[in-house]
Amino acid sequence: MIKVQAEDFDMGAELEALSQGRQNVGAVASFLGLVRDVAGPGELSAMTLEHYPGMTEKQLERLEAEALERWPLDRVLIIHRHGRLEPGDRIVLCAATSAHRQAAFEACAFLMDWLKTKAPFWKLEEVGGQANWVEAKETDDEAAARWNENKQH
Amino acid sequence: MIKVQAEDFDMGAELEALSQGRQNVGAVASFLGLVRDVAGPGELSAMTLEHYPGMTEKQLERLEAEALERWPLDRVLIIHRHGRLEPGDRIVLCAATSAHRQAAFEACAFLMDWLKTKAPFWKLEEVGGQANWVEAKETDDEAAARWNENKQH
Amino acid sequence: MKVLYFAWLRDRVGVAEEVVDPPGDIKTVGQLAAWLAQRSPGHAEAFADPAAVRCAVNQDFARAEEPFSTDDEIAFFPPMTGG
Amino acid sequence: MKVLYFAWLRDRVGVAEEVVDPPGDIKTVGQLAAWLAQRSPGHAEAFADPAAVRCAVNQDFARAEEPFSTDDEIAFFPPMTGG
Repeated sequence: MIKVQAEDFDMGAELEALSQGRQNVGAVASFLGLVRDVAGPGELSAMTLEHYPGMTEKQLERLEAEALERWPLDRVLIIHRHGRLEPGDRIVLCAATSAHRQAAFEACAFLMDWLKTKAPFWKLEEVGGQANWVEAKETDDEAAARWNENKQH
Repeated sequence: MIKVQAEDFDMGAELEALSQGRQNVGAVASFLGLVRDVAGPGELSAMTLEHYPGMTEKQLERLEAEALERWPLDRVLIIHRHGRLEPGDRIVLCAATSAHRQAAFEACAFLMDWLKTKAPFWKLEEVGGQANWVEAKETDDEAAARWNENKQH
Repeated sequence: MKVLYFAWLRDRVGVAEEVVDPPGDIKTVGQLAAWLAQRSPGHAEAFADPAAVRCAVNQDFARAEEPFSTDDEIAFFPPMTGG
Repeated sequence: MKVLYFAWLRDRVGVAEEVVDPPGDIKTVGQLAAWLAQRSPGHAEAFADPAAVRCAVNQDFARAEEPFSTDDEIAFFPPMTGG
């Protein structure tokens, strides 16, 4: 399931719903991404997440399908927020459920690695009155490339 | 933080508390283990988790300390239930928080792999009126051995 | 045809989307980017480093050599930084 | 001295704990296991496969060659299956 939204989400309720009534689900691996206080203590900071409506949903649905094809999963959940966020705010939740823990763990790490490089989101950081677009990290490309043995999309 | 308890837990509240007020935590990786319905649809089944009180807490605290030493983490959480559980019931929750996602993911997988082989818990499965002790899996030993470059106990 | 811009590409171009009418010999998205770069100093700045520009055609990633038609939704943006 | 049993070792021995008084030449937990095995048919069955028996001394894992004193808390149990 894919959700792209400005609103916050209830992680407990979302994860609970994933395994509700699924009696062969033994493993729920999840990852929650939060806004870090990049300015350090005392200084005010915030972040605005811009995205490309339509393309975001399309790419995340493709990512979900890819994970379901690669691992023996029951379900996949990706929630990604956009708009203005402050330190400590939730940004993203990824989860994968499976009968076995290894598949759930691997799929969850895969979702995050791909999300970083394939989902059309851009972070604008505000620190001390200055707004700067966050630069893409090479380490994120490398992390995503780990999974890229086969051709993607 | 280590909790060994018969009672159920609120995963959302537990994970929320982990990152509450920690402004340099960008990543919360977690794993929830649930009782699977080993009997298949229609048949009643349940499980009783026995443990060694005292030793369990001692080993889990050691495991927590080991994870905090190996990765740049903020916090570690391990909750493990004991007693009688039914399909769909929560058994175990592991979580690791960090500034960065890779450390959180790896530490969480490490916690689960070690927990399977180093925490004194034993599963008694009831299927169709028969109670059987679950046998340890070689794959669990192999998974734990992945982390065993240095000496462990 | 409509072209969309996101993040710092939009900031430099100055608009989130615009309607343009490229000549018929502009057939790939790479050629389109080079042609757009000539429209204003802001456009020139936005497209100055082709390695820092990503493109999507109808919401799918597209390489510079990918052809497009004037019915397509074309978007230019920097490398993604979500997650 | 007190010995604890868990899971199917307890089922076979028949008690969760017992007080025993091993002779002085029993110095390691492996020797203790072999001596306990002679106490009853249930004990013999519990300790029949040494590879399937784990031991803890004062709540730390111990190998067969590990010495113990009569003040220690000794426990025998099968390989763990938690998580």
